[in-house]
Amino acid sequence: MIQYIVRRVLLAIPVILGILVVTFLIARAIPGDPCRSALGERATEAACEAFNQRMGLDQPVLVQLGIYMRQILLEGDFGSSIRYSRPVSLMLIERLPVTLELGVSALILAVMVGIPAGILSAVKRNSRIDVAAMVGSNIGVSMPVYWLGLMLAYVFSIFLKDTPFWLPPSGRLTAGVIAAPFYKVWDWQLVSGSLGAQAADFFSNLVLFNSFITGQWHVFSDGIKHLILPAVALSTIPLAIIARITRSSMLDVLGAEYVRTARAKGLAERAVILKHALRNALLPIITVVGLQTGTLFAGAVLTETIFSFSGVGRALFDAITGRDFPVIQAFTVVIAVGYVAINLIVDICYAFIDPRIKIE
Amino acid sequence: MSTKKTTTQPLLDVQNLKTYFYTDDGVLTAVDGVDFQVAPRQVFGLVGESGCGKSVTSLSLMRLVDTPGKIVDGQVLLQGENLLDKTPAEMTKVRGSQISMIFQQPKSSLNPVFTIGDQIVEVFKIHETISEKDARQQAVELLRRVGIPDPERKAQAYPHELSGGQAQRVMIAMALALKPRLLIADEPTTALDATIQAQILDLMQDLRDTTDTAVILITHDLGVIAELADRVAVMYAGKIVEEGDTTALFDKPLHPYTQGLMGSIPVLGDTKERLEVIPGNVPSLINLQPGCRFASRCGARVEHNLEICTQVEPDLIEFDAGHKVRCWLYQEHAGHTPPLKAFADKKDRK
Amino acid sequence: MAVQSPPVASVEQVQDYRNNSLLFLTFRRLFRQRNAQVGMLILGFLVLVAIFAPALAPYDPDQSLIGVESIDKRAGPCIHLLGCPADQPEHYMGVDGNVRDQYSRIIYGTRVSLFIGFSTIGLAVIFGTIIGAVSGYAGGWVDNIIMRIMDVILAFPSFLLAIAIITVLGRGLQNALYAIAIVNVPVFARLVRSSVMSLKELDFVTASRSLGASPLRILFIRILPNAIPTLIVQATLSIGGAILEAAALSFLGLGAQPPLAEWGTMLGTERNQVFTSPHLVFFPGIAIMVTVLAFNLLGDGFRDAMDPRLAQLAKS
Amino acid sequence: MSAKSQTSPGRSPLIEVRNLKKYYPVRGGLLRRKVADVKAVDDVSFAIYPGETLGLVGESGCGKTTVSKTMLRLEEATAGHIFFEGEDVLAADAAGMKNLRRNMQIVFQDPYSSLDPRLPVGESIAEALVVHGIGDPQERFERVLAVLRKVGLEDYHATRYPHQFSGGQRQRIGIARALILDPKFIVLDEPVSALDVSIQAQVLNLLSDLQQELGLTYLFVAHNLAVVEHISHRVAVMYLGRVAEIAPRKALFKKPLHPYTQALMSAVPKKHPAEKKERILLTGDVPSPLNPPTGCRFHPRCPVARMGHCDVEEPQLRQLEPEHWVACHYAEDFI
Amino acid sequence: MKRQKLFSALALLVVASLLLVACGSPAAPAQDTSAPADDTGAETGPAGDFAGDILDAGSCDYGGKVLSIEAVDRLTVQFNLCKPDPAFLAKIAFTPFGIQPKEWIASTGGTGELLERPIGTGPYMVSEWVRGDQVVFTRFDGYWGEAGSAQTAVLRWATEGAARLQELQAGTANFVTNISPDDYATVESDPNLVLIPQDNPNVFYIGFTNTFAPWDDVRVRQAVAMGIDRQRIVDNFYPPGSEVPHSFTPCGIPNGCEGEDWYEFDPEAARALLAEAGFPDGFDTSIYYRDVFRAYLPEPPLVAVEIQAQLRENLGINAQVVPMESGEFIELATTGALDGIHLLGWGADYPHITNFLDFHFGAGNPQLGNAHPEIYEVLQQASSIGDLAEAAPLYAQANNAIKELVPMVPVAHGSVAHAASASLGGAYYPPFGSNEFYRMDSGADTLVYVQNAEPISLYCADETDGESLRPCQQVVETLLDYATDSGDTVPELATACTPNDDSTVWVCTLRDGVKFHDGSDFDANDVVASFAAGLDASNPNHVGNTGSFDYFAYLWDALINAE
Repeated sequence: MIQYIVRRVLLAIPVILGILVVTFLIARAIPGDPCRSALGERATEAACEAFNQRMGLDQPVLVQLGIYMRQILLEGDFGSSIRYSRPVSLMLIERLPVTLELGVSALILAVMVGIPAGILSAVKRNSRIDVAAMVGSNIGVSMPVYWLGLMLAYVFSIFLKDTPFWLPPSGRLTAGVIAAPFYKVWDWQLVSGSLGAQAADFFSNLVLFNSFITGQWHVFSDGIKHLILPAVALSTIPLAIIARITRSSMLDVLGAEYVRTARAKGLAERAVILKHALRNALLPIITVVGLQTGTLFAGAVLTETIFSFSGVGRALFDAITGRDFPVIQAFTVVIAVGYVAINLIVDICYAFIDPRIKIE
Repeated sequence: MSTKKTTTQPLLDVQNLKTYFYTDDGVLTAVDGVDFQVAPRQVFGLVGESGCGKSVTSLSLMRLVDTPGKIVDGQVLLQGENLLDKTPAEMTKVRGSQISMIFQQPKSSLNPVFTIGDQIVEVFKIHETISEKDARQQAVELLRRVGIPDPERKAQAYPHELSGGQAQRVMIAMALALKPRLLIADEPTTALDATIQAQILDLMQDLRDTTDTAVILITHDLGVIAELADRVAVMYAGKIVEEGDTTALFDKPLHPYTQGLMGSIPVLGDTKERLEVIPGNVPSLINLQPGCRFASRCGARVEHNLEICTQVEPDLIEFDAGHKVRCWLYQEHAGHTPPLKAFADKKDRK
Repeated sequence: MAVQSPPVASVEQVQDYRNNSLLFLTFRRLFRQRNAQVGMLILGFLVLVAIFAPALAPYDPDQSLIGVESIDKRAGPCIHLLGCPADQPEHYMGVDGNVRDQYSRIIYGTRVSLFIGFSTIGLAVIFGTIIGAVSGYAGGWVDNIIMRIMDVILAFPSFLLAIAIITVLGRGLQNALYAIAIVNVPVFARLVRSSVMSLKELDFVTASRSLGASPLRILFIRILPNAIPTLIVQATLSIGGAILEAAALSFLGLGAQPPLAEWGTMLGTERNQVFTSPHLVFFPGIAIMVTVLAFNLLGDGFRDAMDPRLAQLAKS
Repeated sequence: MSAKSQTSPGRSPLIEVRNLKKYYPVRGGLLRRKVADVKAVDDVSFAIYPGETLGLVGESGCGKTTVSKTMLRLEEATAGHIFFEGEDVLAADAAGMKNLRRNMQIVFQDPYSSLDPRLPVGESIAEALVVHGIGDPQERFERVLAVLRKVGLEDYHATRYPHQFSGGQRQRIGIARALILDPKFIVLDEPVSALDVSIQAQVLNLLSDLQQELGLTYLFVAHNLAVVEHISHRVAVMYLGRVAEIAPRKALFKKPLHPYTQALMSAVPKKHPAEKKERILLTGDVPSPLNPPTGCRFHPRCPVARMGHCDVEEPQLRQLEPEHWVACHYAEDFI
Repeated sequence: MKRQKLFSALALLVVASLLLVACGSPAAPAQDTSAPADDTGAETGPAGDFAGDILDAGSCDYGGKVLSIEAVDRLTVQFNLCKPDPAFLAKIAFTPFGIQPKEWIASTGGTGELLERPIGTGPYMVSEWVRGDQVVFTRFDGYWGEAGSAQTAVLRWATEGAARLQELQAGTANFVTNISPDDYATVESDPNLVLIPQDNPNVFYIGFTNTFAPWDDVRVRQAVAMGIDRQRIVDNFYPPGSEVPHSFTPCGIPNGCEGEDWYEFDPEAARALLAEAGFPDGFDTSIYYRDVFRAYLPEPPLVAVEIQAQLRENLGINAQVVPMESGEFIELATTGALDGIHLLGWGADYPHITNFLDFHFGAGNPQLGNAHPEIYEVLQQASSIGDLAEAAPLYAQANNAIKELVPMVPVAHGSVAHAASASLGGAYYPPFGSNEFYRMDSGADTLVYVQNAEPISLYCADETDGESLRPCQQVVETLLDYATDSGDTVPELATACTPNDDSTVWVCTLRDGVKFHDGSDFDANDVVASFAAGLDASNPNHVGNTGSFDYFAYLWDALINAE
């Protein structure tokens, strides 16, 4: 088991290096002078020279790649945004928590609804429930996220205006609603700029988490209200896909011989499904859940744009339209590495669910 | 071999069982009116080639037929109670405690994500109020009984860590855990290697002699029947074509199909230049022709020029005491005397 | 090959020959699938719409109606049958901000979307097949290197990678097509590779080898054609995804550029108007959804039709 | 002992296998390095004479299928020689191999996966002719029809697809494909084990007929002793990658000299309920070829094994009776 | 080896955090205004002790307008100009020339906290900038003037006009900027909302860079001028009150529309000209624009497509529409790097014609390609004439030359309106600059203001976009301010600025007793330091966000000590 996990982790390393190489190549491939695209068109010759030297642009490509990797891997230095003249790492501390909350709630929604729907569908195969669920999920995967977002915003903020169902169409919190960071509430003394302070900032930027642990309930409920529409929009595609894979995986497993054995033992149908079948069906499901985090990241770009959420997706989009290359590069690396990490976790989960993995 | 006469009420009485599969291409009559009785403690063999409906029959008894299959008619009386009338909840109480089942592929019949100990313990837990500890102890005891070496440790093993033979022993242990009245063994040795098959057959023989459980033994291998069964029914294309005590049937096979089957199998130590052959193929069970289902492949029909075979389906009639056959050769019908000679020719085979 | 001129072939036998190929049977099953029926119906409809767009569209999709009709920009749908006053010009889906007939633009958009779907996945299938076949058949270090590269590409959420590629290539429909094709290549490469690797072990391929057939012959004549069904399934499903991705890129302004009647662009340029002129957002979204749905249903249908398990179920 | 001595004087074998080994690397550890070998076939030698059928029998995992695949170079051998009419198959170059393949063919176990599902069977059969550039389309088609008739099928079957045939018919097609190049030698790899008994008989009879008619030489690989006994002239029994016993059919089945062969034969179920049968029950399972037992590979399960000898010294094949070879230290006890 | 690196990285981290702590401490907004006043002794002593700073260009050779800025005494600043500037007062009222404490500027080195947390003398101070979400202001209780009514003011942003309106309708905002033309009717018909028109002179134009073919041919440019139906664009894409330009400068600006009227729409004549120039069948080109709502161009994509359609229909010119990111577009457009036509506009910074003509058609601006001496020579001559009537004939001449040479095509003078909830007391919008939060009363503790986009940075000396200038204006004050209803200037940090006879020397008297948000006192040296950081390229604090300090460079003609 340990060996399996270590091996999985080791296997992820070349992929992460590959990600760095790809982002490096993309940055190199962007037409134009790298200095000017990093420092802006009006950068002076001297500034460019200094920049080139610092980035090692006067050296062979391989050396440059090495420098780039060293900066990210060893120094955690992602460079600075051109547009905002701020370190990208600072932007990550601000932006990532927003996307995390959005993504995690969407994922929870997708899993909590998708898996039961899929199970129900598989168990009641060809029933009306099944047909409805599958038609629904087919429509779900075919729907443009941003369109759904716009429609939801229209329905819940305009159509249902003046009803209890009204939901805000944009923003993370209502204007003026600000949560005091937990470390201020608890009066922690943090050395500003230190790793601890950065971590504290990161966690206090998780609006729901921060307001929950400090009991700022008006902020919490406001945050939830603002989160509902984007999370629902974002969860649609993963939900539909999870429901479908759950159904087909359950159908596979329900046809398996050990399920027949379980039934032959006299196990009640509910136990057959929830204990014997589901545990086995879970393998493809968690794979898909892992893969769907990619959809979530991508969907976040669109959803955050629609709902004026200041997460990484929105920032990435702004950076792309603004050709803010250090931000594009850094955010892409972070998202891709996060994606790899999630799929690594999925792989490791396998080992806990499926005993056959251990002897691999 | 002790032939137990079924004078008392049978343990299991199957009447006119029909299980059809509703496929895209039409209705497949997998089991089409099967009747048989199993006495207590009896080993009842059900033999036939693949697709003849023997496995579907066994699943029908357990009411475990999957869609698109459906039991459309008949009765399955277990000690007089019709299982087909029970609610699904009642049926789960019967399964595992009164009737249990083992399958052809022992390794894939065990759930890969639970230890075998857990899977046996589960049987106790479903049907009895029993402490975890007692159940575990009993499970280990069962494993020892079916010949698993070092059962305490093996109880912690996962199915993939077992060999096929061991897995089948586990399946047997699980099936016998609650001392059911009836065990359905669906091709229990087919997937196993020869030497392992011998071990399992030996185990089953031992169990037959030491428990009160009746067995329905489903197989395509006449040798397995010869080893274990008290009584045997031969199935062809969804119907029982011949049924009798095992010795009687092996001594004196009546149906041309049974005769052909026996002649087509090479027998160890009994070499002959050519094997007897049943020409043609098993008919499709969708869109069946009228008449006897074996008619198209039946040499005797040609030999005796029986036209009725292709028009009317014969009934299963008792030819000898306890020896039934479904064939026009043995039945009287309009203007025809059954050519008994056909069977007399084969009488001496052994 | 020999049987192309069978001396014994009667008309019925030739019929028999054609009507019983696996492909034919698959299609027959496909036509019986409810999903596939709906999918094909919609797709057929969309193809007809795309072909006959000029005949179906009442207006030039790019023509501004300013000065042609007296109508406000972003005017809502007006259908005379549904009670819209007869003196107002009829626009089934209203007009957009540039006073163009949205119905006509949606109709012409069908062409764009179908083209996007087929061309991107076409490219991805071609390159993915070549890469996957080489990788799967060669095995060893070649396979290893190719698959590690594919792993890295797959390590990026595909839409983000597409965006990143566009930042290199620049905006525009054509570049968006390339980007989507590139991110789809690994999907097909992996699929073909695994098909090749499993088919390679099948007896009929071994039989070919035992006859002394050359590796290339085995790859191209024995293995790849048998990988086609899974490819078709994946390609059909991917087309839906590609259309969706392309529309999303256009929505963000990275794909198709005005005045091209592309649904994502239409949605993107008018998305601010969702609260005031919802029809401008509603209809393009529906159009995208229906098109993607058609491909997804068809893909599902293909998969079920080719699923050996279901085929077996029908047999025994 | 040299394998050469297993050939009978006076007859020259059509095909001879000498000291054949096939090891599969086992990778493990973090770096997937090779850590061990699965010795699927470990020093196997035998000969097959023209016109005869050699039965190769054993339980799953004993290496019998690997032997057959290696003989046709569908798998590359790790070591050893295979002589076909004196030419070393394993040393042949591409052109030489292509030539050899005309004379060596194979029929597979699974009739469902052995035909390209996309092609009408006529094309599948004709492929061999195309590959070897024999004839024009018309000629080829006629040869296909001829060979179809030979295996008991009709002309019109040529234009049908595999899925339209039953298992027995497909196996006939598989045989037709093997026959179309007029080979001298055919490997039959479990050709009937996937078939129903009534169909099995048809195919076995067909194989016998073809052998007589065409003078074919067979290697018949199977796990079913009765079938092997029925069709073979001589029989080799394999256990864990090695030949345990090899002898003419009658000798072997009348008086098996290896305890494993004896157990295998006694494991066959009765043919009649009344038959009394004393069964030699082997304990335990077949060990893994990854880590075979020391000495005689059979010794942990062997009823006559003597510790200190059998678990140390590996027995070699010895000829105890004419043409009856056995690899057991105590085989004399059974004579 | 690896360990060493790790250690050095850690050490760096620690040092960096210590530094940050050290620098960061004064950043904490010092709420108590009773901080000891003698923390900067030099400034608080009697006038005689005051050491006045000076920003001195040395000579006027560098081409700019400013010769020197001098702190004469604690409350007097003197501006010495190289040439008379009739717009001087209007210029120093402009937000980029806001005053921050000298010590604060020096301590930040022109970067870091300065960009996030400006310290001014204004009625509100920045309490937190939640990136991507909002800027929160707290009332500055030590403000010298009339304090705002809301304790907290929140600035948010939404790119979509509809989304902004939505916030207002939902009651989550008190004031929103830039109503979409389509929404005027909605706002007017809603009793809970009021429309707040802004009377800001502006112009939207189609620009050509005449260094690229075929725009180097004046006939092509004239053809476009005649081939675009401007009336149609204004009618369909602009809100009521917008006008088709008579000339580049709106008529509301004195001397703005002297001279001839612009070309009539005449597609046939246009095609003839185009044919004459060698393009009977048109040609291929691109239309570059940025998708940013501006008063002069409320719906850029629609207008871009409309122009595309008109070019195709009226002239046979096949143009590709290319939307660009705002910053990139401005950069490429203003440096004259765009080969096609670009859609850009101009809103008046201050009510003077030079703000329109000199900026665009001056000799040094590369945006429209090579400048035309026929235009800029006249403009130079006019710009030093203080008297309006005297300058009028020159501006007529300039406008006629512009019409003749068509460096660009003026398309519209846009009307723009904002909206507020009806309950917002004192809702207004001045013609120049932004409205100030403290003048409006939401009736609650919080005032929420929604604008188009997020500020880029809050150091406005180095910013140009209105979205950054607006928050700056709440925090940092200038010497003068614009009136709430006209282009006139009113006293702010200076009680008066008086010129000498030839308007080359301006002496400003500063308001006494003004305190910065950090509690320090405002004096003349702060003025000099704030100007120096922006105007002097060699100043160590001349860094900012981009470092280009555009308004310093454009409004004062050039930066001192620029390379």
